[in-house]
Amino acid sequence: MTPSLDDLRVDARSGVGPPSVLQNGSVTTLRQTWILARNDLRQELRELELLITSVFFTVVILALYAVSFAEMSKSAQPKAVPGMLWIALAFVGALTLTRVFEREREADTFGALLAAPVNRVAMYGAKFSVTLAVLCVCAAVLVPGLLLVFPSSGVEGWSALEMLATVLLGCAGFAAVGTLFAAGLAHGGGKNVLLSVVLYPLTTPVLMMSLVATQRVLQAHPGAWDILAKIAAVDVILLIVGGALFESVLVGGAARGSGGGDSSTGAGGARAPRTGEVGPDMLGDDVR
Amino acid sequence: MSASIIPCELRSVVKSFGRTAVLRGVSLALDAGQITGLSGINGAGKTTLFRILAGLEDADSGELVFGASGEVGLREGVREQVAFVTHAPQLYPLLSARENLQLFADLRSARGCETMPAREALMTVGLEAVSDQAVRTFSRGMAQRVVLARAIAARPSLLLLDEPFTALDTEGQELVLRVLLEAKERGASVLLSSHDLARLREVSDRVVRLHAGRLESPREPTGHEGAEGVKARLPESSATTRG
Amino acid sequence: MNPTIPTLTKAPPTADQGAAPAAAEDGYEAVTGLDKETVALKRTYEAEVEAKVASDYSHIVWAYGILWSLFCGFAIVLLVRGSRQQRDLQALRRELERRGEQAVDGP
Amino acid sequence: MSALLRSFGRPGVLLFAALVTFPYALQRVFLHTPIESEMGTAQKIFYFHLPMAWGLMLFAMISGVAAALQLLRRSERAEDVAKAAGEVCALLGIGALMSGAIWGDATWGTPWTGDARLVTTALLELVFIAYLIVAKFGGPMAGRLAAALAVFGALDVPIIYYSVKIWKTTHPKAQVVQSLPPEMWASLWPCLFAILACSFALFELRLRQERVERRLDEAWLALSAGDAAPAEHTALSGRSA
Repeated sequence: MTPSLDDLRVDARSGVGPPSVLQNGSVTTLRQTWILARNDLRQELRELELLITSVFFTVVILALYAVSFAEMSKSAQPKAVPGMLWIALAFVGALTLTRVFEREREADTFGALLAAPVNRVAMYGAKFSVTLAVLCVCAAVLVPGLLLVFPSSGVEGWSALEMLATVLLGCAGFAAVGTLFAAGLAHGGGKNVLLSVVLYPLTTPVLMMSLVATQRVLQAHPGAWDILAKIAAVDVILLIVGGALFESVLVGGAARGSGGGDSSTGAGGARAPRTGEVGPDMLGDDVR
Repeated sequence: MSASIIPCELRSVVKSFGRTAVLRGVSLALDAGQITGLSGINGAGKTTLFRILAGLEDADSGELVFGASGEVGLREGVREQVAFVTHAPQLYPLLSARENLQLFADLRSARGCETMPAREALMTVGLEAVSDQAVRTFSRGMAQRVVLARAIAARPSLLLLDEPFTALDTEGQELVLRVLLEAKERGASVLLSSHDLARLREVSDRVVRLHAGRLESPREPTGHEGAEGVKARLPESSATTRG
Repeated sequence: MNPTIPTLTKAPPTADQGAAPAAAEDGYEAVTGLDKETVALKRTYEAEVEAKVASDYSHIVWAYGILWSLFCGFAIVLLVRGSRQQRDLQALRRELERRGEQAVDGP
Repeated sequence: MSALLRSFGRPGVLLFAALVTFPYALQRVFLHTPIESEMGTAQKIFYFHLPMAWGLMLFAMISGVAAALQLLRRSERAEDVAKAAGEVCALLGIGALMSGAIWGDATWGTPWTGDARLVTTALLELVFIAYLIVAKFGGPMAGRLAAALAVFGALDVPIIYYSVKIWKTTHPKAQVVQSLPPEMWASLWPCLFAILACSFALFELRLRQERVERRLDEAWLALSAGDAAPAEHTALSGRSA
């Protein structure tokens, strides 16, 4: 009637076993992350839609700043400009995150990826990297633009390298939180408005730290690297938690570990079946 | 390389959204070399059942058991061997057909899974001529073929087809049937849903009906169930399309 | 830090500053008491303290009032939700009874 | 009395305890605690303000941990706990912020300063208001999204505090709360107890409702299952009789 399981194994899974290094989970995850990120970049290069909209939005904000704060005194600039930078990046970030996942939602390609043998952490990592890349491009427009419009915001001799690190680390923290929630909202058909509701309260701490770091960098303050290291630590925490929760938020209970089955935690596995008789008395003394 | 995930079994899977029950304890065993037809009216929960099987959604309770070893849940090792074709083509519109396929092939090869080359898979579905065109220029039917090619390329042990005939012309429908038979001969298990009960009976080894969240056997027994019948009638008979 | 209550800008003079020069010249002892300036200063003090205490009390009343009305508000929300659940439960009971009758009557 | 208490259950007992402690706490605060020299009588607000702020942190932690369990262990019990704690958290946060603003108005003449504690509390409160919003409007995955939000919210507590502190160093301002003399601490404890007892009572009531809601959903679901399979009608109604 049916072929034996051994036959099947050969038939269905023809080919030789993979090189042992590929079975290493983290290498696989990294490779898949790269493949997914490359896929996003390839699409982006076709139309540049994401980049054009995000950069244009950035320029608009910059122009608004220039118009609104043209009269700003020189002494106020060092305090105000870092704030402008991070507020702009927070807005552009929300826009970018929405768009990055909108693209997956349009043809439900997100579903195809979830059904494919792709590590969820790789999906998280890829979207995170793409968002971070777009944000960095926007920052590359914003930072010189702001310094041009508000020339007194920094002292002579601030370090561009430190600035780069600040922008990178700050945006990374923002994207680490944002990717998780944007993915959740995109996959669950949630309303995009909620992204801003979620994102800003949660990312304010990291943005505040980045703001302080930016101030210090622009003032050539010696404590800049100190705070940058702390932002990096926070980024790592946010990334780990974001990656760990990604599967649970998107598809439900995460299947941890390999092999065997802890039936209480498996995806598509089981919680205890709901038993309980139907009837008012089943509500017991919980009803007041 | 992991062991085959077939037979696959759903054990009293329950799924509800709020107070709307969708699946009320669905148990279904999918055996090797077997095509299972899934019928049911709109909203009967077919798509939810597919989504649970493909790991896109989790059940409220119940188990998914894969393979002889009885692995519970849809881990990546299991997903390697599952291919899911939905009625909406899940393709990146900006990318070409080949790139779409290549993406998934790359993702699989990162895990060390064998995948049919994109060109070959596209040839199977008759799209090699347009393989470098962006998918957004394709018609629904062509896109559906690309999705089929993606499913073929994975050489899945469990092939899930949710309304695969949608938007396909006669030739395309025959193509689906060829894919089904090929998978069956390979020893894979196929779960197939369609509104077209007659066709479902024609191609499937058995048909189950999802009604009000439960699986039932179809009301009237059909004359042409069983592997022999399917083989005899395909693919020529599939040319008679309905609707 | 910037209190709204008027503050004394100069230190209050001590009582003997005003009283001392008037003493003992014509055999009369000056009444030791408070000169007008001191009294006025004292009154200002008292008024200030009173204003501060009154303002503090009104703030306390507001704060405590808001705190406990928040708790009460939440309790009311809970009550409303509880009664909604009760209604839901009644509906469930009625539905079960209806079905029970149907089952007795036969489908 | 004890029968009455038992009929109310634990929340009833807690509420009763809070009700008894409150007058005691009040008389301690107003009659047996010296008036703070710098801030005057208005400092009495502090005795209920601080417990609320602490309660906010406590329930944020409870909600965050429960939400993590909800996500990782797929526990429905944890989900209920996270939800109830999230609501109480938002409530306590509003209380702490409003009483803080009133206190600030009385002592500093301004309801809001950029003080680290204030900003921390305000941010945490925003997180949990966002939690309630997502739980309500989040669509089919609302529960899981909100849970992730709570996890990040709880995780953010130290980060928020730290970030606000370093942010503050660029705008330095005087310390607000000095170390308290022991008699003030002594008056603080009954207040803390009253507030926490009340919060836990409300939390538990909310938790029960959450569970009842779940059971009601299940009962309706089972009932609608009865529609599908006529054979089960009698069984269902038989049980209810």
